Amino acid sequence: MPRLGWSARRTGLALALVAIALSVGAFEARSQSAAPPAAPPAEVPPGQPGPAGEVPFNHQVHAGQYKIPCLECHAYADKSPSAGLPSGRKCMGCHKFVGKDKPEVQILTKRFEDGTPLRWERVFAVPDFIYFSHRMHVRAKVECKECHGDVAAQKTVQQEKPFTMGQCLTCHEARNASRDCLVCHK
Amino acid sequence: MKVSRRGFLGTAVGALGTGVLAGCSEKLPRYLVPYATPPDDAVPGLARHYRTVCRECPASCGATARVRDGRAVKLEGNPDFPVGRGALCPRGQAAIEGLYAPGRIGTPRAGAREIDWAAAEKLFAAGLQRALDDKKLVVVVTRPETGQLGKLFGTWLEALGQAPTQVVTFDAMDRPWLRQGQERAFGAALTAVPDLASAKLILSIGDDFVEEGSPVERARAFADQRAAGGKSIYVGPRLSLTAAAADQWISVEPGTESLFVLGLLRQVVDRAGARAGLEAATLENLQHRLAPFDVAAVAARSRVDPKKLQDVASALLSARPSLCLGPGRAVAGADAAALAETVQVLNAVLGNVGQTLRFLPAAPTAPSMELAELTRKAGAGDVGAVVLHHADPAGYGPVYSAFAGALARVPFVATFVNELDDTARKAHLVLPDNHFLENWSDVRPRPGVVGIQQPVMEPVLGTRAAADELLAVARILGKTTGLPKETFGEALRQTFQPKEIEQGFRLEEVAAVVPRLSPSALAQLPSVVTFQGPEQGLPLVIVPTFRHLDGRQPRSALLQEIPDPLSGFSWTGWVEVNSATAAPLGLTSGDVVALEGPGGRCEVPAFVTNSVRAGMVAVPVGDATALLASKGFIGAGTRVTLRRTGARVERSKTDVGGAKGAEKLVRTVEGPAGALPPAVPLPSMYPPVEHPVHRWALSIDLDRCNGCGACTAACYVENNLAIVGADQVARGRSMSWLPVMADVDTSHGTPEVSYLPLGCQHCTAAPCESVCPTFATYHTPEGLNAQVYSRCIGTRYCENNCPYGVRRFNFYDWPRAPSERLGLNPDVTVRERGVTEKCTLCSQRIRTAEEQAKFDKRELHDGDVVSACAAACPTQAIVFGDLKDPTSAISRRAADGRAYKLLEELNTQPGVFYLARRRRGST
Amino acid sequence: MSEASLAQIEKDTVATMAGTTWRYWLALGSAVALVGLGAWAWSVALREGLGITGLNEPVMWGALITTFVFFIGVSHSGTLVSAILFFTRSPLRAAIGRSAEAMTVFTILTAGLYPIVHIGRSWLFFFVLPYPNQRQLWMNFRSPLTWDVFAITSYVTVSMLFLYMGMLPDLALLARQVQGWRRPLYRVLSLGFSGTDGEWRIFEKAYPIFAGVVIPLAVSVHSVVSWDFAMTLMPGWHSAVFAPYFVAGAIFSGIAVAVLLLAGLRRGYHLERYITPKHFDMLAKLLLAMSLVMTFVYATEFFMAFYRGSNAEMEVFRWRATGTYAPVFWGVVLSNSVAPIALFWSRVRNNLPALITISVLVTVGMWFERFLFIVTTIARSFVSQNWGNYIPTWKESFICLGGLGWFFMLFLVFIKLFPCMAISESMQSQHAVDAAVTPEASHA
Amino acid sequence: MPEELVAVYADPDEALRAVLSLRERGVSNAQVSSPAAFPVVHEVEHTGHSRALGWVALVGGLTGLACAMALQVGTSKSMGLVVGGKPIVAWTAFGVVMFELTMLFAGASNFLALAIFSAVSRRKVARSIRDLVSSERIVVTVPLTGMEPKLRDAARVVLGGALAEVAP
Repeated sequence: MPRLGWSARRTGLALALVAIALSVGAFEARSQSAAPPAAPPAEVPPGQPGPAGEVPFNHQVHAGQYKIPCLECHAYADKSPSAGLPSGRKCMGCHKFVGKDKPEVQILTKRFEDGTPLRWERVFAVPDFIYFSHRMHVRAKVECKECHGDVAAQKTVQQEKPFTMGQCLTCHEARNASRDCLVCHK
Repeated sequence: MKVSRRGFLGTAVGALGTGVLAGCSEKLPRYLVPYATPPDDAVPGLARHYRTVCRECPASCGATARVRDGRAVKLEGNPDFPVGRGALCPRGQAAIEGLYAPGRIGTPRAGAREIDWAAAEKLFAAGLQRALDDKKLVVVVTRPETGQLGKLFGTWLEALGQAPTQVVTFDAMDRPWLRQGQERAFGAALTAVPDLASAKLILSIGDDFVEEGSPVERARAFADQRAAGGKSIYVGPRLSLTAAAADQWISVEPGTESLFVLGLLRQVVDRAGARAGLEAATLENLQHRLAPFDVAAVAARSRVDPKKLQDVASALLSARPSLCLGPGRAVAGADAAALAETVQVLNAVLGNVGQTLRFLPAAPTAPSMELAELTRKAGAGDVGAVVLHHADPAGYGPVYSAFAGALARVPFVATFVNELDDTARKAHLVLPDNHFLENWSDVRPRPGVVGIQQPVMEPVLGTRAAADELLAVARILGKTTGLPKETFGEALRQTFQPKEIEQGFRLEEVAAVVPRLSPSALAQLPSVVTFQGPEQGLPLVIVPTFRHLDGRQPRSALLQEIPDPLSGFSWTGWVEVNSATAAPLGLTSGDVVALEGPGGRCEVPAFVTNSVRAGMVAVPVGDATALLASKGFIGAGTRVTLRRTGARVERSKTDVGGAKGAEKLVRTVEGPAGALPPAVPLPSMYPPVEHPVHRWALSIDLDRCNGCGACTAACYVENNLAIVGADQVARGRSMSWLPVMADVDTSHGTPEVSYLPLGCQHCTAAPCESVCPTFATYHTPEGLNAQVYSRCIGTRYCENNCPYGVRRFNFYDWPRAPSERLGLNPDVTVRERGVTEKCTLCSQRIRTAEEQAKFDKRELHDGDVVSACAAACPTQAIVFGDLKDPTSAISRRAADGRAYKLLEELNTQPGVFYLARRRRGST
Repeated sequence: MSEASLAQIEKDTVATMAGTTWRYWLALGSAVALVGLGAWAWSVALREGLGITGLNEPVMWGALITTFVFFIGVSHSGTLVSAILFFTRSPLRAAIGRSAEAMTVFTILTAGLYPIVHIGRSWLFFFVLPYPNQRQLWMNFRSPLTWDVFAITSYVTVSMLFLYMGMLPDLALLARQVQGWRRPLYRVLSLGFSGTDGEWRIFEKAYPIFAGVVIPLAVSVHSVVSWDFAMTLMPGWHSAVFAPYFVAGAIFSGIAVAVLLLAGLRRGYHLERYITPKHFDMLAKLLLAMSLVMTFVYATEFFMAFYRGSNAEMEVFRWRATGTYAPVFWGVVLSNSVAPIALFWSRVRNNLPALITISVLVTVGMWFERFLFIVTTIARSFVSQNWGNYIPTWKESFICLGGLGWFFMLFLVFIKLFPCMAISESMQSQHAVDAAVTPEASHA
Repeated sequence: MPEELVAVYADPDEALRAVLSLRERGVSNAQVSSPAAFPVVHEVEHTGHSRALGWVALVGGLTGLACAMALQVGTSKSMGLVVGGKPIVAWTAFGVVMFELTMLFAGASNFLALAIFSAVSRRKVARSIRDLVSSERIVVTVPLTGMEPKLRDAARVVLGGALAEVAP
């Protein structure tokens, strides 16, 4: 028999079944966390300000103050399903000249010279069983902020809208995009 | 192109990063890791394809690797490459699994101790130095390396001051007798290139060309030959895949095949020798040699029905050009070469030479050493160091025990491997080589064809290329004359045009030769009794299998998991015993028997069947317990005794369609032009379902399917199917989405075996859909029967209501090693426990193709989407496409007179349809 | 029974609720123990997965679903019998109606657990309930399982109300008789019912209406459960006879269990005076009748298979009678069709031990009968290459036993809290009997 | 506190006789509280909503039917998935749930009606008197307020020995 992991959450839920039956509505919310793939990383509950990773990157400055377009750094958003994060080289493109005195930038520079990539905290996540293609949404003229919120106004990015099926559906309906399950469910 | 561009991250953060980019594990990782310096043309989230060569067996089919975010996730054929022509056999499909196998080693080992590469190189150098100081020989033992690596071994030895001839090529599956036979018949070293497709009649003397040799290529050609109306006869003791695909199976007594062939030749010479255009001397010589083999004599000695012999002869004479192949392993006796010669003479007399049997001058092979010689020298203590390269003689049991013994007397043995094998366990130094998907090399499957094997990704583990290690150690020893300065890969790359690397091969012009039959042919006739050994006991025949080849290590867990369609066994080998032979022993299928013979002893479950001739037993080479015996006996006929041990091995599925009261899934038509009665549309209460744009569908030609299981393996890899292990498979919990079912029809005397891949039928009126309470399964506008895993609560109602029984349930969270996770296909999620799953017609491929087409603002063309099974199928039995597109290949098939749907009377209106198998009856 | 004064009736009934013997605690204890065993087994299933069961491809439904169908079946006779007796104005109803209804309620409450236990992701069972959600996705009303959800919830609600309604007068009565914590409980539960003539008029009008609702509902529920199978196209399931066949089977098993419960109560609480041989005789006759119906159904099934001439279906039935499960099949025939024939003789009917033996046989027999038709069909459906086999594992059977414990636990608690006989109804019928023997009492 | 006569009988038949003779003497407004539905309860003249019960159940049932139809059609259309090649709105399949909910609502409404109507009807009798009722105490009450003296006396005579004093 295969090795099997104990999942406290599930067992808890199971034992609570009777109680659950009484308050289905309340339980419905839990369903998100009941299916493991759906769970966003425990460290970053949606709505909480995302921690800043290794370098406290400030979107307010970059996207807000300097008006750098999203696609400048998230360069693949219009040509690939995944938007991508800026490579060390991309950052250095500017920071070779800009803000060399700042400690964060010095960390960045150091890491780039070592050739070891930076680590970024995940803020936005769709479950593993969901297929989301950035390029098709960019192509359909969906503004980044429609899902990611007004990042330019946030010092550290945080998830404003929950990434729930409801969110996707309402938008798909409004734009009269396909609501066939297999469009998103893989 | 630089290798590094395929690198995606330093291996340090590799594991972490890949987890992220793939997002394929159930838990989403906390951190995102971008490139430090991005490769110039890699776009995360989009697949790239690299042409290379499959090295799972010496056939060396062309391959295309799909790479997602720096990791190879799927291996498919290279349609432009002459060998394989776009398809891959199960072994090729499973290569990816080998790449990420938990059994792979990443660090060098001295004995049992793990050491780093620097230490390993020092040790290697020291070992060689000692050999050189002692004036002892240094010998390289390698698997067949037909390319520049093979040459490098020679140059390397030369640089060390050794003779370049000290290279032993070790290939347990080699069939030297075929070459020798040709040489005897035509008096010249030649490479035969049989053209099965254009032969009107193929006579195989126990040659399982569908399983062995160049399986994909031959299987495809054979299927085309059948489709063109060609006939085929198989002479051999066992109903192999090849025999099953043939029109007629003639089973003669083991050891008397040679008689049969000689008798046949005599017939042919008598009736058409004069018109064969042979020199008088040659013809006379033949007549003289064949004098004793008139029908009566042969019939008397081999107990073959003389009528049958004459029929085959007439068939050969009437159907020109024909093609005679063999002898195969199953009938290769002590002097197989003589038999091979006879077969070639038969070809010559029939005028097949130059027609269906083209010859090329044999590939110029560097002079090398025979294993026997090495054994002798090593035994004598003349050998100071042996370097093995993916060669595992010790793993091949008794036949090579002498060599294993001699090897023990060699002071220094180093070996390059991917996973530990029996020889490596005894070696002083084990050096983990890159997987072939991480390595540069080139192969020459046959003269004029050069396959370029390029790395498609950075090594998963800390392995290094064997060639580069040889160079490195040569540098340490300061003996680099004639060796490339840069890495072997660099040197190799420079010898090819970028375009050639892009397409994955280079073709060279080689003039074919039309040899004349040598006047002294048949100087030595094949002896008749081929089975030596004690008289008591049953003749044992060792047959190769498509899955495990010669059972070489490492054996793929995936291929062991997939049950054999006919016997139903998985995760174990078995011995095939005819029911007549089994009855007195009281054997039933599943009883474990002990096989004892001069070659050794092993315990395997019995498979009681009439697909093997009475009075003998057959062991398909391959897996686990059967291995010891089978490998030991390879090529050498012998006798064994059977004894019941009392133990049993259970099989989950046992019926092969013969059962009374079972619905017949496989339908047949008579003759090449036969057609089925047209199906009458059944009435329905409901209006027909509309498919506005596409109606994706699958068609499977049962006349082409030979049951190899490539589709099953491809499905496992493409769709992240779980490998559940022997115990769970026996409980009937295999997760295969596309198992291949066997169907044995005994109503015409000799058993006629058909194979039927049975996956989800994607019904328009699917019984499974309407019973699901949560809409977890439904019918998409494009005709798929979709399964939405996140909505499934696991009532399993759908599985109960599926008349085809194709839905699978996740009884557990099936365990996966971390390295295996890296190999998961990121486009397909991993199903959690308690969820039902089944064939999706590769909806992820459809989605990707549709998105790309939309992105490129163009229509979707036929062929833009190909399901994994269709892409894999060596015989092109499976075709995927859109029924709404009248020009598509599948629409053409739908119009075929042989098209039918399973259990049509239930009116489920499947989207998958089959083409009936053609019966040609006996010749 | 005629010697019981009205006061006597009341006293005896209250006695069943008052004194708690060690026997009671023993029974309750063992019931709870069984529940514990089941709960443990289920927790393992939840942690590891349904791999701990014997289920496999092709047999995806097994002991758990069998138990579900079985308990649903048992539930039926309770309310049904009680309602029917009510309309036939049978004097027998007063004594056995209450416990029969209670049996119904608790067996459904037990049965209802099994689908949840059985599904692969129990923690998501609420996907089959109709509740507004952001997914815009509800449940599939074409699925018999969805019908089940509605049928069973309706049935359990209505049965509970039926039980409660019949109990109102008693609760009112008790609220005035007992002391301590029970008094406020009964007072609240009695909804202020106090037996004024006006209330009686309304009560006697409402009760028949309710009974009229219960009967078709009861019949429908088991029909729906049968459609879980009949609505598929599996050989041996896809058959029009299933609905009546299930209803008959349900009543059959229900009566058997009722006999056992009543015998238990009678023994445990010395209710010999109220639960009389006449009751058992009546139930025995019913049991016999149902047994004959079942026998006929079995025969019909085989005949239809043969008559329809479908390969697959004939194979299923051939295999059911001769294959792996042949012993089970013939055992079932013995217990469900042969054994009850003995009830043709009144001596057997009036011999309680004999009747109990037969009832036990029938109860067990009916479980295995469900098991048979579920497993043999899916193990032997169209594609012979998929034919398989199924044997429940220990853990699996523990979960089934857990259900039994769960039922008895609820029932035992019930008879401790509420009268297991209809007091006021008994008084009424008692009085009617007295009136009959002394005609001058009630003059024109 | 209206003046009234309260008589308590141990035996339903005595109560019955009393009520009957009261009626003979023209006293028609007697009320009975009894632990069980003995014949006596049917002998006192009665005004109540009992007739409405049937209608309530019917209306309840129809409501259930309507809800079922609305629920099924509405939800099935919300996503509109094709399953088993059947139409999105499949009445044949919806029939079952329609039936179940009809029955459920009919039963439930019937029960509610029972509770409410009885509550209304029992107001006429004082709780203190209702509390007397038990298996051996069947209470017959005759409200005297606004009753002409002749009948009062008659009532007193009939209830005679059974009269009980009830503390106001």
